[in-house]
Amino acid sequence: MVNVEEIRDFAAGLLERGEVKSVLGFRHGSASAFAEPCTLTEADDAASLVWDPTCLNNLALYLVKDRKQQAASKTPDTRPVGIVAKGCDSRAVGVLLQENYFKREDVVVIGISCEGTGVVDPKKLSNKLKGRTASRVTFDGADGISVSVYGDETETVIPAREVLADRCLECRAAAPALNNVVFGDSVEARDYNEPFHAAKEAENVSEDERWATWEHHFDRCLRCFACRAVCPMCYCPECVVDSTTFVVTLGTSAKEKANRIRWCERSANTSESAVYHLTRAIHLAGRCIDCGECERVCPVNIPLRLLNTKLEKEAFEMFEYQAGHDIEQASLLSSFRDEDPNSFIR
Amino acid sequence: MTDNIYLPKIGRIVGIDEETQGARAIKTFKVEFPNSDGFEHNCGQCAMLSMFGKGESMISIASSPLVKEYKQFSIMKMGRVTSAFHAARVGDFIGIRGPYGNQFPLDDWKGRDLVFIGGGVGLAPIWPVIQTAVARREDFGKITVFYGARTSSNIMYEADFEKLKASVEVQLSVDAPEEGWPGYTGFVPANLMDKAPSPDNAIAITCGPPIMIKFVIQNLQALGFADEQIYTTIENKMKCGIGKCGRCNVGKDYVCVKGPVYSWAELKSLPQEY
Amino acid sequence: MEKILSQEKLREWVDTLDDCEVHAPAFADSVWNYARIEAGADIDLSHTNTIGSIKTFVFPQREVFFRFEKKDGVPLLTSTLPDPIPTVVFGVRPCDGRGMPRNDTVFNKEFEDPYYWARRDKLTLIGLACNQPHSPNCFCQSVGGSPHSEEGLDILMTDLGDRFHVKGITAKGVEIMERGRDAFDAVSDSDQADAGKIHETSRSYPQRPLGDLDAIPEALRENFDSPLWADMAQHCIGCGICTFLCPTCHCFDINDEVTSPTSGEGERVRTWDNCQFPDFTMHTSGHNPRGDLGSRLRQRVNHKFLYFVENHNTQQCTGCGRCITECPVGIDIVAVLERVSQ
Amino acid sequence: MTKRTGVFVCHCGKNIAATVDVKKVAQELAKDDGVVFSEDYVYMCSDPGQTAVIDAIKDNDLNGMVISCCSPTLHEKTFRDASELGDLNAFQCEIANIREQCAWVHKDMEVATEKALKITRASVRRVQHNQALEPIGVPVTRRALVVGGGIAGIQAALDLTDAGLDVVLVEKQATIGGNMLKLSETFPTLDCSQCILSPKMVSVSKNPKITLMTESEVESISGFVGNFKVKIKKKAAFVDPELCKLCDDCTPVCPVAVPNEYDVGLTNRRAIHIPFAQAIPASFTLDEEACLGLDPVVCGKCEEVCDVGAIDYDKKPTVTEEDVGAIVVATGFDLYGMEHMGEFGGGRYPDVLDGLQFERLCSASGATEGHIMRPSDHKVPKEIVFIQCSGSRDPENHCAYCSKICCMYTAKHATLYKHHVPDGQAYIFYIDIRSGGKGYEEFVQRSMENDGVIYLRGRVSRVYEKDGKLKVMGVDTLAGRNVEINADMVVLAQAMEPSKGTAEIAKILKIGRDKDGFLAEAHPKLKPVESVTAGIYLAGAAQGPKDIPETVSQAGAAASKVIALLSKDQLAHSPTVAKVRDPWCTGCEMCVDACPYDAIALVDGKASVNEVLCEGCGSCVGVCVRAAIDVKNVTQLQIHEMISAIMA
Repeated sequence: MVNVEEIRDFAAGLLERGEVKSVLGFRHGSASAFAEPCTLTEADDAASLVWDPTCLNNLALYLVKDRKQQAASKTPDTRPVGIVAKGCDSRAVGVLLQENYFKREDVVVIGISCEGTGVVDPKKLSNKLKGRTASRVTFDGADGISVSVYGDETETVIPAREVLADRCLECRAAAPALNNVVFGDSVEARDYNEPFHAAKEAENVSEDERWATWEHHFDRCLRCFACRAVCPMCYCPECVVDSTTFVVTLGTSAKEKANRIRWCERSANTSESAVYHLTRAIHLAGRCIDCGECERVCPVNIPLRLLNTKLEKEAFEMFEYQAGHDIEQASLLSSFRDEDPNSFIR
Repeated sequence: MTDNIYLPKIGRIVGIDEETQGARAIKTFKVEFPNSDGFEHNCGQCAMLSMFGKGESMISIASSPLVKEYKQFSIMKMGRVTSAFHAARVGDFIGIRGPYGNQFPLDDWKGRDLVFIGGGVGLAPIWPVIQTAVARREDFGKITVFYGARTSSNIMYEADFEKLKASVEVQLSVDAPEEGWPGYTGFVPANLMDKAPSPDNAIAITCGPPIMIKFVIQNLQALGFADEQIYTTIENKMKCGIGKCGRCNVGKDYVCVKGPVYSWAELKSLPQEY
Repeated sequence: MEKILSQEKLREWVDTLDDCEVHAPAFADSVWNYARIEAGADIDLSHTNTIGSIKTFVFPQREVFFRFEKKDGVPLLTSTLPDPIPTVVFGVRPCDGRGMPRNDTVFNKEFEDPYYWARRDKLTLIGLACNQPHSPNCFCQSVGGSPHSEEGLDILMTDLGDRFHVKGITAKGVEIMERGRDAFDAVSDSDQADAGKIHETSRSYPQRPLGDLDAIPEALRENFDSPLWADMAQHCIGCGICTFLCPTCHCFDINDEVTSPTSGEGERVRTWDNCQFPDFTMHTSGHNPRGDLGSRLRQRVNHKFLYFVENHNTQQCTGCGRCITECPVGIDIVAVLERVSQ
Repeated sequence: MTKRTGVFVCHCGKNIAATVDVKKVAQELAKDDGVVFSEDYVYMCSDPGQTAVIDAIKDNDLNGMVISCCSPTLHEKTFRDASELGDLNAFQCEIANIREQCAWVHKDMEVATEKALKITRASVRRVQHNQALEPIGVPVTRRALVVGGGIAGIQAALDLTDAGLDVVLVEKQATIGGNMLKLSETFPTLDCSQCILSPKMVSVSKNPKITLMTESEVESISGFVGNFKVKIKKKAAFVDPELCKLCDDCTPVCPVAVPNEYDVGLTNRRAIHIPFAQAIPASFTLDEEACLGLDPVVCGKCEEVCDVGAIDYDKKPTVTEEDVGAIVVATGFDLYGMEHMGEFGGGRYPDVLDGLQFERLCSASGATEGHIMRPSDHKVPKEIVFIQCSGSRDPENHCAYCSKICCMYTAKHATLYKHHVPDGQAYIFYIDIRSGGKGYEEFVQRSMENDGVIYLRGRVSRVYEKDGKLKVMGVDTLAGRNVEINADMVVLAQAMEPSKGTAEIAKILKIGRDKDGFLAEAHPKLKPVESVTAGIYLAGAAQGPKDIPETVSQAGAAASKVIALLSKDQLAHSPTVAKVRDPWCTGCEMCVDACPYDAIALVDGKASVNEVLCEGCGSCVGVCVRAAIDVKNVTQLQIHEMISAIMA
């Protein structure tokens, strides 16, 4: 079992010794039972760190944010950053390292093994509680999640498999392979779903039905861009499909601005949103590490993870490629093998 | 039914003057309303100009309200819409909504001295005030126009300046030494200090690059101008022009409606978020 | 006008609105949202709050202002002002109802927005009082509302278990009730008492306090330049959830969308925009008055609790709590106001 | 700048005009924004057509033009040259292909016209965003590298020196000569292979302009067309060829015997050996792998007996770097492994041979001195079965392609067999006979008529040994019956496949291979000897199955391409190269990994393109998720414009 005190001590130690400028972790949120991200800079604050099944966020996002801030700063603070990372989160760090976003020594990975469980899916939990809100969610043994309900403080223990996020049910690396330290046991056998279970299920539907489903989802998209904003891999300074982010520097000419391509319009209609989501999915092929954040944050519950895991599955089945597993490996998109069947450079 | 405030009127470009060259060139466009559905405007007001297919941009109206036949706009090539304007030819059609925003309280300034301080394309928003003041020359005391450009070839409205000299004091400057340049060499705020206009019963109106405005205001204060005697216009990104789209606010004010003209006294009371 | 409507007669009333578009909450994709009710379909009013607010009925995410094309070289503009059939929305929670007059203010002001009003004039809002808060993030009472506020609604329904207490508030609301008069029963004293009791109970649930509402503007003014903002926005990801779901956020963008690049035909389109997006205030030059997440969080909070108060003497927030519940990283406008007020 | 675009629509006689309403295309485009001139003409590429283009550029002050005609591979250069003559930058001219991509593939005129319009319109939109570009000048090294010392490499090297160029000829084996050296006679003339090859090999050895490096391999390459730097690794030269007197005192004392590759394993040789009597270079060589350890304590016998002291066990491999301007790759072929042909007893029965082994049996220099006998018992085979297409034309189990030469060499084998064993009977199982070539068909006919070779059209299902015979179970599809032959010997016409080293060299040189592993030509028709990398050319069977005359022709062609390339002082490199948009680049290095030409490197954390190395292939554009890299004149903006023009 993960002892949260050990995490706190470790984080406090890092900060005390000045080995990191900050530690990214989870603390109790003010709004509900769900934990929220925090950035600790003082050893004394480490006591606020928590570890429970509501530690959903992939904090690697904040490594990206820090890197962007330091790049923009006149006096960058380049000391390493500590990050509390689940198995999936550590793979995100791995991809960022593969893509040279920072160096290994810039980050101290405080790995946490999800052991036999994982984190809850707020939507599944909400369905379970018939729309009511949970006020407390904790681990209960190896395969249980204990939940208290808002307005009715009795505790219920729910089998983990019923409320765990799909990605956790399909997880193959519950313990972070990339780490400076790991808390919790590395549990090999996890008797939940096979990898890519949800994606395979979705494939079993006829093409027409699949199209109808996605048309329905793209039509509902609000284009709030939370899926992109929360994704640690979506660190591009300018998103190719969207006009809400773009790079204008003093050197950007009027011509460049005038010629800026609008691959998709601002209108949140089916076709424009399809372009947005499909382009994003393609750009994440071989990069997505299935932290499921895009799907989790979607306010209208578009099952975005399916798009990404589908491509992750293809990458795995066709090229045995797993993003973020080997930081020395060339990215999927940029590597080719001599025995690849199609002529590559013609 | 109410007027559709988002539906532009159709304007026609009847004249294009190339004011300055370069990457951020400035052109002045004279625009007529072929459907005789034009509008009246006041000094300092803006209009939302459209290039259909490219979008809209808020541009200050650079002609005097006394000129009824056309409206004049001086546009720097900056982005998508302005580039489209720069590619336009005489006879092309554009869209216009407006006029928007408040105005310079010219009527309140009767009998006072006027000091205009402009730099670069920042001359355009105060140009209608200068033109109107000159047209009503007897209403005002001494009128001085300070204007600075990077080089003499970057001076806007060059021909008009010649006419202006007949009735007002014109102080032109260029940033760097140039052979044969008869005027001041150096930055506008320095020229202002050099000539030191009197603050007594005077109003100073300035517009230009933000850094220039900052030093002009410092220097005006040093010359003894009170905050209420200093006027400027500000800009922010605008989409609707009518105080709804939510982006151009400085504090509680939407610049498109409450601005763009502010006295320094008013502007100081707003958050520094522009 | 006050009436009683038994649960089973709800359908009968709805059926009298066959010349209207009827919308009501529906649970789909694990979330409550408004959906068009086809004739004869049942309405489920057991909802918590919907994920999207009723602003979409008057301020859709995409609105075409006009189409443009070239005719003999001259631009020809065709306005696309909507002319909708009357629309009735059931199950509007009072917080959302209170959002509507605030939006009315914005789209009125100096310039009347014809697109907004074309829809607004045809819209009837039937509220449903909250018998209890739906989430720990409800704070309608802290911003001057209540679980049974009538503000902005045309009709307020109160769920009495087996029946609804239905109150016509505006003439428009009364007219809608009149159309279904056969479905309604008269209100008895005990019905009144039951409704009163439910309203009282619903008010008694604890809600997150905002302290002295009147003191907040001053606190915000004082803290304009505070480093708190950057700190509070430290984990903000700059997405659009808080504003897109908000019943009172109304910022928008206007763009030309070319449908035929060769002929230059296209549409001028209004879409929702969002003060949390980086380009929202960015000048063409690249200068951005609100270039960082801290200043953008400050803008959102100030707009609701300072500027709107200064301009219109009321908050532009109705305490629905969506922005708190749905924020992916736990940014909590109540906690923000608490910290600023300290 | 105001766009002044010209459009020229070509009829191509009736090639385009029969399917596309060319007049309408020209008229419609005249209405498009920025198009100031739009006309059609019957043959745009003809002299009057080009003159019209040049005049139109000048008369209308065009700053961009689109020729709507055939494929750019055909006439892009023609019209870009015309463009220059009209004082319009060549890169402001684009081709819209309305012939191959439209007229030829459609029938319905209305539809085809609409499509031609869209294709042309897309090009117009593209060209309106084209930049004027100038070719990049690159200095050249007037020296060539030939990889592979078979007949292809030998021919290319000799042709190159004839033009006065210096050549480095690299051969993996101890001698040059390649597979041709193993052949007995050659079809259809039956002249002796060695007799025609040996003089060429000697020419190579005597040619002062050729630096011959045997037992050597290309280790790495850098640089670019005109300026390659090639590292060549040469195995340790344990026997000094300068000192070796070819006395053959060493081999008798060598205790190690290994199969002789020159005899395709039919004989053995020693660890120290001369590959072949007429080997070039003429020297003994020591097989490092077979030798007992290069350690005098263990063996050292050959060194002891070598009077001239030519043997030195302490020699180390050497790596030299050569500067060359162009490369010819001629790495040849191997036969598809016999071990794959289990059903024919390949690799199992000693008397089931492959074609090259049979060549050695027929060859006077072979193990049997030209007498055909069974390897197992040295008996003369009286019934012999040849199986064609063994491992070829069998996409399910083996190679999908036709190996092209087997029909001919099998006919030759059967003929030679009959010449050696007049009372024997030869059978040939075939699918069909492909004997295209001068005198080829006649040769096959002769084998049937004069030599009584029995051709059986059909497949062999199985070959197995029974009672000292090889039982061949086949089918004669013409007679419609099963055939059983009790053969003494079976010869499999094995498929040709690229030689073992081809994959490696392709990887090192970054030239592509096709699906079968053969080296990929840049264009199957128009650039058959060019590889996809500028400055690297292909010759011989490494590019695809071919016989000796074809190989020699291709080698000559490759040599003449090199000669043409290196005849200039400076090379013009296409300026349509990749360009990084700095603010967007995050330095993820994906483009660096993806670039097949090593043209991109990170400089200060941002990708930076070496324009001389860049071939403008766009691989980097494809992998850059940040859209931070573009190929000039094929920018994202232009692609977007083209798509929107087509979708409109």
